[in-house]
Amino acid sequence: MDWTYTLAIILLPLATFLTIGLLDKSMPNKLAGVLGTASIGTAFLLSCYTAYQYFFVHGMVDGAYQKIVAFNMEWLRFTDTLHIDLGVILDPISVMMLMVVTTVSLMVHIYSNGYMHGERGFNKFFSFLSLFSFSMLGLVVATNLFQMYIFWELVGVSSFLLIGYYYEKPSAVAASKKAFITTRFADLGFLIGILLLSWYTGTFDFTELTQTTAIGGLAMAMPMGTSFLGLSIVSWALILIFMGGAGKSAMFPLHIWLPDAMEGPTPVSALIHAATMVVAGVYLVARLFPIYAIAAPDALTVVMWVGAISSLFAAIIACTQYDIKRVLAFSTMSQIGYMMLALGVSQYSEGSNLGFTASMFHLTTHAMFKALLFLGAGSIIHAVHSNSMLDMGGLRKYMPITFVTFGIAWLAICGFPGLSGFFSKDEILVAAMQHNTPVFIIAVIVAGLTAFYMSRLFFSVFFGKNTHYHHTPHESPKTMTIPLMILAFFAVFAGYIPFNEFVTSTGEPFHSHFHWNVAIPVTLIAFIGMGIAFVLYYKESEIPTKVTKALSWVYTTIFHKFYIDEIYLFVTKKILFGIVARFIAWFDRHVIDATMNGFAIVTNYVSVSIKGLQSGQIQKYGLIFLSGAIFFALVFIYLFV
Amino acid sequence: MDILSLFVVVPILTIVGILFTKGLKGTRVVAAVGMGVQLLMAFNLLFRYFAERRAGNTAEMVFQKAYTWFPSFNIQYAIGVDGIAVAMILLTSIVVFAGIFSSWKTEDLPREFFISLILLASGVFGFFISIDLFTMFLFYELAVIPMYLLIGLWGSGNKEYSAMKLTLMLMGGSALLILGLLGLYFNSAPNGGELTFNILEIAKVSIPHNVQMFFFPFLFVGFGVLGALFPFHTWSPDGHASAPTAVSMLHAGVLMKLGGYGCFRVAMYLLPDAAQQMGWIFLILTTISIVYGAFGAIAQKDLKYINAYSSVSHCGMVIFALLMMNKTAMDGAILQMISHGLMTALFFALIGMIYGRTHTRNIYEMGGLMRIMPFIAVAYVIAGLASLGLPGLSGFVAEMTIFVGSFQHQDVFHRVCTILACSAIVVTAVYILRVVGILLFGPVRNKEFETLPDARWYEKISMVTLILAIVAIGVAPLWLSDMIRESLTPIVTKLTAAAIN
Amino acid sequence: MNVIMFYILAAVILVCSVLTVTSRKILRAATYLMFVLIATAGLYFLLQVNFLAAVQLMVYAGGIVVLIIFSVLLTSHIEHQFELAAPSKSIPAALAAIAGAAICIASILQFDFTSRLAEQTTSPDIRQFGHAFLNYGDGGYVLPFEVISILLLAAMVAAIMIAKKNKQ
Amino acid sequence: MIQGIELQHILIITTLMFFVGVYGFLVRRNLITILMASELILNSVGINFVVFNKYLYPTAMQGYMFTIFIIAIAAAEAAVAIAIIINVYRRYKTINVENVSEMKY
Repeated sequence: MDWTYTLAIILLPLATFLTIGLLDKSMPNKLAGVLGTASIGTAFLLSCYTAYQYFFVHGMVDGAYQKIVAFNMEWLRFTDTLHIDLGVILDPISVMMLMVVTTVSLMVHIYSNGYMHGERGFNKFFSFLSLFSFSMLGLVVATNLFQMYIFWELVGVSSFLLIGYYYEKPSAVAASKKAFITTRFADLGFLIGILLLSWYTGTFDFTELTQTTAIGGLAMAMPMGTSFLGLSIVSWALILIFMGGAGKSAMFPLHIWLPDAMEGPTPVSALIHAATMVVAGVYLVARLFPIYAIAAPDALTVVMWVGAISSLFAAIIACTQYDIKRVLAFSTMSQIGYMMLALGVSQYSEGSNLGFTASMFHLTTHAMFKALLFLGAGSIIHAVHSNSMLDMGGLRKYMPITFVTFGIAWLAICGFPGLSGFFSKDEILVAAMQHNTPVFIIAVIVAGLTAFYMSRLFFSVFFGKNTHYHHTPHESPKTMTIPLMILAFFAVFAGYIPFNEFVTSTGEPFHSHFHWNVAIPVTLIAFIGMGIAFVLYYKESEIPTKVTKALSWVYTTIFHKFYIDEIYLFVTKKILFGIVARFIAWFDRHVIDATMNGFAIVTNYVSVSIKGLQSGQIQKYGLIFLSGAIFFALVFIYLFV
Repeated sequence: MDILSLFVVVPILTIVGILFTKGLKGTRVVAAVGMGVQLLMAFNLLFRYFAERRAGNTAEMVFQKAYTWFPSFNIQYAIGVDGIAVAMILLTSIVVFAGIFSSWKTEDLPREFFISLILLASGVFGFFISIDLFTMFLFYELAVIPMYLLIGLWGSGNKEYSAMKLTLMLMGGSALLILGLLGLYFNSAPNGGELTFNILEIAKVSIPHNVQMFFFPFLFVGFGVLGALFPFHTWSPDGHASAPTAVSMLHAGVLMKLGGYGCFRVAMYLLPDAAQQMGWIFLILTTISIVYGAFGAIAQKDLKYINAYSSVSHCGMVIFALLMMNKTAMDGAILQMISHGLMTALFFALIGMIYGRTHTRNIYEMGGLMRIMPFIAVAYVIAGLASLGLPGLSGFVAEMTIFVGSFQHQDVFHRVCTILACSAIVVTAVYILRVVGILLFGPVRNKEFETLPDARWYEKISMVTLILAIVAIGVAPLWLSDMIRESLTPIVTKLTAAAIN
Repeated sequence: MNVIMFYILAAVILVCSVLTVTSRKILRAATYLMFVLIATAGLYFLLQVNFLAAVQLMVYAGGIVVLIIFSVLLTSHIEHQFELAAPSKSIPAALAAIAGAAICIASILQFDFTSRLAEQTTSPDIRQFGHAFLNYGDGGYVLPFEVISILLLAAMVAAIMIAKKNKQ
Repeated sequence: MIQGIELQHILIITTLMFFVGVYGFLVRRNLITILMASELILNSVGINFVVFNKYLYPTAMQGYMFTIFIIAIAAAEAAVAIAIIINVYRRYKTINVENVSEMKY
């Protein structure tokens, strides 16, 4: 079977990027929008076709979905064994990601036609969106670690460009810078991890790296020897690689860029900072999952705890924020923490790999409902011209479609029975319960908190006080509401996709059944959270203010995101860039350069001081000559004769 | 006339042509035509080289020619190129071509300016084609000396001081160099026979160990000064800051590469034992260079200073990778030379254009240039992204090759150095984004700048040439990388043999 | 007689030399110089080298001194008195000169000349000089003679060239 | 040979004359007087040549010839020197060596 056509999925957005980017102003806005949408639409259709072909036509070989290398090309050779290839790999998770990315991207493209209408940089926006789609798709289909790193950087830079889209706004510039530098720092870990892993295994190739033997070990010899702090080399390598993933996925403590990244246009937040790029970290761990699970359980434990802490941490902060997009951003972080946690509690062996599937499942459903939430939020912001929840209230009357679709997404993320979030969250909780009790408890708490803060958001925006608006808000145009409706459809029904049939760590499907013993109590907890929020925010009331007053310092700490940003700022701005960089700049000018100048000065000084001898006065020369002659005469006559 | 000598002859013919022109208009056209021909010749050389290799010519250097011009010391005009030299010639001709277009509006003494510029270029070309150490040195000096005039006469700011400092420091390097070269010459025939300056001949003999240990520092530091090796880099910020645009481009883009090229072609290739034994000292210095240059760039306000420190960091990377002494790392080093040459030339061209419009180089006095001059701003962003190693642009290819190559060194010391060097990519991102954020983005800080024009056609030629080259290497690096890799074989073989001893 | 004559001449030479370099009036210095040169010619007569003595009188005492006096008249005021040399200059110079003289004289006195003295003496007459000047064989000086001639010619031309007023 | 006068005596006289000349050369500030001092030096050397020739190698001619050449060269030198001095005087209106220092450094 020839799979080379999959290349078109990736190259179409690239071609669009180049076309729109190079023509830029000479292209009418409308054409750019249509071109961008059409190309990603084609990519979407091709992805559907690929998924159909992969899962249903090609099907399983030896009882498992195999990895198919659809295309591979040597791009750069390092040594005889190490070379960067560019290619397309097809396996359950990459096909799944292709679907997720193209779906959300298509929706965002359609939506942006309406949302960005009349912006000066409309064409630029679409070219960047295409660039992002290209990079993300390239990342998803990477056949090797280095290709992933390449596209990893490219998504980073497209994210940078899109966050900084309103480049005349200083806060947007600062946010884009912060996002790029933070993820860049994380990528340093990724890079070193790749270097370590590739040095010991001699390959970057995923297929070779994750090849397993019949008895459940890895085909490749991994450096299991203890190296540093009691962990094996491979554990360190994978922890470092995970650092890259944690940076992109905004895991604690590298999460600081995500809330600020909301400075970008809302469709961007939906596409990049909710549905696709931020889950790249999860995808990365999933990609290397066999190595994590078999060779480096320590690293997997790190993944689990980082995921658990991040999800709790973000959920707590989300309860206090007022910026609608920031609440969603923290919610994203919390949900990605969930996915990481799910990966962390999974294992490679049969029967205990529910977490992996759950994670991928949640990734998909989350992409749908979170993109929907963001696009809905965009619709609201478009109508209200403000990000702050304090400026909103009672919007249900003005924007019915947004209200309904947003409501569906809200219920989905809260885990309302029957909607997509309910199923995927349930699987994660089951996996956690089977594996690790403390993590399970955290997950349950997070589920409750999620229900609370999402309900808080929902109620205070659509119900609550009747705010007086300058311009009466009105429903958004069709280009914006249609994607909302499509995504709402997915948010409802994505949960019914039988993931355990398709996406598993080994590629072999397994049976799973619904765990009512987990689902019922957790749903109840979620309802409690929603109930509290209902009481507090459905009608305008004094209780929230009283609560915040009662918990004043705790509240302030949480509101300031536990002061993590301030600590980072202190370390980087004050110490590294302020003191260290300045010191080096000073040192260079005043010590090293001064030394070099010092040579010149000493030379000059010596020459000035002996210049007097060369006075140009013949008599002085004569005297010196005579003295010299007498001196030598004395020496020769009386010392040597 | 053989294909290589043309690279020296054409610039000289161009100079002669310029002598017959009058005024800026004629001069720049002649210069552009001459350097355009040079660029075409460089491509021709590239294809001829590939054809030669494909035809099965496995000689270390191809297109060799030798004419003795000073028989009593056996000094020859010996020329020949391998893949590395071809790549460097290509780089040089691209940068010179772009440089001519960025100095399209040199109003005062245009004839003298272009003559000096092309003289400098011919020195560089001559350096890359020579395989006779003395001739090489001659061309090297030919490249260094016009620099003094160019900075001293057409520079800006504290130009006399900078020109003097730059020339004196480089001359200091040359002094060490000539000592080292003579040391090589007088030991080029330890078993009797005729002494020679020919690199290929010297490479065949094994120079006594103590001699190697004695002369290696001279040669390495001598070339290292030009390659901005810490702590001999301080000429670079001042020199670049005062130099006119095209000179900064050529200097950072090409001339600094002479240092790195000499380091491995002469110092390490001919004195491999010493390179293996003393490499660690310089490795420490270059690691410092990399991190130090990057941090130094963060605290600067002047665009040219930022770029000069960034050059220190990037050129440090070149020598760093050379000292890893394996094929991959050295391959990366040469890729880095080319990549840095292109992007730093682009940077300096852009800085020149911005300065020509705003008359300031202080980033805090500008802002929001993206809206005023989008073409220049976009080019600046591209240059910045290339500098911080974005995939798809040349910087990534070079840096990754260096890191992977350096990591092949099993030794813990080398690994730690590699990881430290890797960390520079973060700091690089910081200073690049800082400049981009302050300079290009944000609101327009100075209202007078609102009406400034965007790039003119000649500036666009200059930018587009460089950007195309950067993207070409970034997207399709394999041909270049393989060409270099194959040419590195004799050098790496010698170094490896020395390591075993 | 010779002895008395010699000591008179020696006294004139020494005294006049010292006066030449210390006199504060330039014309007097020139005059003292002339006396020294004439006394030197006398010394040559005593040594019975008559030709040389004649040359000394004609060229030195007659030519050079006149030249010097001319230039003095052209460039200086005759009545002008030099100020005394600064001690910072004269004392080191005097010390150096005295030291040099002391070393030389000490060496001269130490050296044993007596064993090397020639037994008989002859005095060259003008014929011998003539032969020597124009002889190109062994012991002939025709080449130096010509060289000196050219030198003199060149010096004359140079002197004229240098002293000529620039056309302005 | 002068009867009754030893070689050394004459040499001492000329040595003294020589160093008196040197002293003058070092101390005098007027260019012409410096020239005179150098004439003294030349003269003393000339005497030495004659005396050595006469006392030690009476049959030879070298010493005499040398003296003649010295006299000739002294004449040439004086001519050129005075030409220079006159020129210097024209230009600077002085012939004091310490004031004529344009060629310094």
